[in-house]
Amino acid sequence: MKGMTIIVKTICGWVKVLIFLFGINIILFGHLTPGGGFAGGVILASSYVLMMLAFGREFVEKNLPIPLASRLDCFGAFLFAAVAILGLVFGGTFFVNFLYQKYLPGHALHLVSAGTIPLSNIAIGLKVGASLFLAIFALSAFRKDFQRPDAGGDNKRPVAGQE
Amino acid sequence: MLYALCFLLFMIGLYCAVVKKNLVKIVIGLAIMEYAVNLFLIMLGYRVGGTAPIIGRGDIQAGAERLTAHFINSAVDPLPQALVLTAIVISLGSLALLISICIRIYDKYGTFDITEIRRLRG
Amino acid sequence: MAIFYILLFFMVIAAIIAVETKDLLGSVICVGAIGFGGSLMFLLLYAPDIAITQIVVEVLGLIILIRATISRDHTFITGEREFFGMVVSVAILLVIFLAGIKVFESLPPFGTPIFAKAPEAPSQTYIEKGLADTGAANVVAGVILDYRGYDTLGETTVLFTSILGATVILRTRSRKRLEEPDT
Amino acid sequence: MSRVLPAFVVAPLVMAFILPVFGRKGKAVATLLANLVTISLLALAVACVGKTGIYEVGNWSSRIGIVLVLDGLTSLMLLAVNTVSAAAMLFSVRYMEQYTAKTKYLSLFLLMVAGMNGVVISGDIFNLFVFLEIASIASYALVGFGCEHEELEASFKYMVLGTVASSFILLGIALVYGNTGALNMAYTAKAIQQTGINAGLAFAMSLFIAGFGLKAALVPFHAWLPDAHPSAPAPISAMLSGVLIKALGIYALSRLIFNVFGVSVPVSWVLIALGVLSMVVGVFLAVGQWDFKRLLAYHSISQMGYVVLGIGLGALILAKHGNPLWASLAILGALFHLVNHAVFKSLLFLTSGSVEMATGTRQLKKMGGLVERMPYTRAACTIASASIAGVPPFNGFWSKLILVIAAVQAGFFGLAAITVVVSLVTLLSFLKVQRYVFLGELPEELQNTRENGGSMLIAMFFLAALCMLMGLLVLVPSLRVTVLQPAVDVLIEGVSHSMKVANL
Repeated sequence: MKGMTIIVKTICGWVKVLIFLFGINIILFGHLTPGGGFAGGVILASSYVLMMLAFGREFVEKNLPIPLASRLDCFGAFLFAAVAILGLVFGGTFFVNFLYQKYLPGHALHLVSAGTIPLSNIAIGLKVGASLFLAIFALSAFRKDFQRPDAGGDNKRPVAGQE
Repeated sequence: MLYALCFLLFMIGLYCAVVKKNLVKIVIGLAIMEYAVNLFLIMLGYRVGGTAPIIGRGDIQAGAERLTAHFINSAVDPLPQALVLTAIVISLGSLALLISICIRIYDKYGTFDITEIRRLRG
Repeated sequence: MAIFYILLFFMVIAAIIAVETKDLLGSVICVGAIGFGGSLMFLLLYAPDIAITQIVVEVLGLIILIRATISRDHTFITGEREFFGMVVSVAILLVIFLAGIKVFESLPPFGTPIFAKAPEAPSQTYIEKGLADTGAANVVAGVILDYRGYDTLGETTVLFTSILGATVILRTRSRKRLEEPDT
Repeated sequence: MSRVLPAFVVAPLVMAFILPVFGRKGKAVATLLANLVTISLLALAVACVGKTGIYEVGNWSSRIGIVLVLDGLTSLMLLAVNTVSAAAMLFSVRYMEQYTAKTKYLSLFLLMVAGMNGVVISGDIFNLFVFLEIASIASYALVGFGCEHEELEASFKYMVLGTVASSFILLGIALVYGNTGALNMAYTAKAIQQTGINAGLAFAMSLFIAGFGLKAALVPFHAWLPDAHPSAPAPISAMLSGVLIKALGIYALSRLIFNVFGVSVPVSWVLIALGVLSMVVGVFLAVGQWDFKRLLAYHSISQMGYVVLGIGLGALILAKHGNPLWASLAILGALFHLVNHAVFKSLLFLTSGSVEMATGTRQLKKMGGLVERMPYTRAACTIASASIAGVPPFNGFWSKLILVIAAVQAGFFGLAAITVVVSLVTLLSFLKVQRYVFLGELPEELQNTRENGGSMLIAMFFLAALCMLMGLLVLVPSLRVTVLQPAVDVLIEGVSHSMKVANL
């Protein structure tokens, strides 16, 4: 897979940035407007998937941070659990919205409001973006072996992004 | 009637998952079932002439920190929407896992046809 | 109201084509049509959050599904099906369907949700107090991340689990001898 | 004590999020941490016995938020889940050295434990579904962990049927929500009490029976189990047969039937029919098997039949307003058999894994004479076989005896006779296992077989000791009153129990 033509590659290079920014926007304003961590995270992942489709797998393997994505996957999930546990530490109960109720009420309908909800959105966005990117990468990285179905199971190149 | 159509969609998915012999077709059937259930949940919360459960500037009474009666009496049910958001993500996750098992099976057997794959019998 | 019927008919027809066509790629594209019909429907049912999520998830889901079907050969299904088994299963499913249709008459009619009538339904509280309780203007965000945040922890975990599972299933070597070091 | 409830879910979850980062360099540390988590959860579960209470997540009242519930049934299930998971995790330390990607295995294992604990402690129908999905998806991936032909195929079959079951359950939840407007179990139960069972709720109930029946592999829905359970690595087979089908299938189903919908005569007859079918079909399919783990898997179906039969019998007596003493006895037998089965079936799967690892085969005909080579495994296997077949001093005998007494007292002599006959066939089948695996001639190829040491033996001894001692749970009155009787009472009290818990 060498990727597509130079026109597609150039346009994707620009569009990727726009999609990425849109994803961040969706995540940050998730508590005020439709959207949120999941939708935004999937959009973040799709900006990288676009790169993968346009430039081919080798480019992605070389230039994009695959091990970082698998770390981010774990880190995002951990961050969300940590927000919940912080509720236990500061608010006395698991999952309490301690920021909103005690420390930082913010103003309704402003970006800084709703306490831990934007934080959770960011954590979920990170986690979803990283993990879906990883999933699609793993699925397409398997492609080489996919073309010769009867090959044995032992002489294959390892899938990147794993240990 | 709308509910029945939605249930028809569910049954089409179930038919596809149970009867078809192709691995990808089975996965497609499962996906259709999940769409139908999600749609059904959202339809349960619909209100004729309603509004989305998202508070804008116009929905807060001027001066007082209270919501207008219009919003309270017309917002659709937010709970099924929260449930469906969860269900969509769950179905995306299981789709990814199913497809990776499919690809792996294709890699081993060279076919998606379930009748050629059957080594085990239940 | 008519628009809902049109969209649902469209989805049902797309589903029938997706199930019955012999071309796997065509069938995957029909699934995409169902998904986009569904997300339009979510939008009209005043669920913009779900519409956005559905549409982006749909795009990624289609990429995943197409990934499975493009294998240069074998996108067409060949071969006979067992006629008898099919008839029996269709008959069973038809019975379930006919039994199910009556069931929906017990629900409140479309457009009048249950929570408006049940005094103890949580949804009324979410709408009235959501902004004051959680500070989130998007009541759905308030529900998924505060009132029912524990569910969302579970949901994140499901995604984590399935992606971890997918990488485990797609790893290239699975067994080794005991003395051998890890690869 | 209900303050610690979230720990049952959060501790394994957080550890599962951290473990994949370790990679292969930190494998030993990761294994140690995972074992620490399962063992401390077991300690916590023991500490929770006899306590009750609720935990309101996020400080929201139970009407609008999610509650976690600790009652007799919950603490019994927590005890079963965490006992088996601690033993299986200990067993994995050495057994999983055969496979690659051990840290990912540990992470998936902990996710499965978290899912089951989450199902057991949840007091909210949709939350139960979410955690059921976590446990199921982790188990689909673990069944295919070996990535060989049979394993992938079994995993695919299991996952398709499991996803169909999940869709059924979700549709059932949607119908319940559409009829009652609530998701909390207590409020749902209250709303159902007020409206009565209408067509929608009856359909939801049948969807739940089909969905959870698929998860529990009761007989018309059992097609996936004999493939999936043998294909998984041995500790995972022990978890799947030992606790997963119970926590996800039988626990969830009986919680919904007894505490949310309320018992009714038709549902009880359906349960009894499912139970008898599973018992009989499972055991007769098992007799003809020559694959060690497959034989054990069919026996799981059969033994689950006992549990469902007992629960159905109790429900029938309650629904007909019969003598509550006999209903209580039937349910006591069922729940006790559930816990016993968790222990002896996971022990059997662990011994089969030990034998497979030492000999490299699962075919009974290729083995023989292992009594000299693997004396400890043999001892453990004999104890577990005696338990499952209902030989007197061991735990399986007592639970089967209680079930038979309950059936006779309630006037179902036919059911009592079937129970006894199935038990005899089980005994025959396990005599076959003893004869072909451990007695007889030692084949040439197996001359170099050696006993597996270390953690695997400790795990097997732990479960074998439990097999011998658990009869005391019914024989010693004080133990029975603190451990088993509260669980029985939860089901006997039915709908009023969930009202009482939520202070309605």
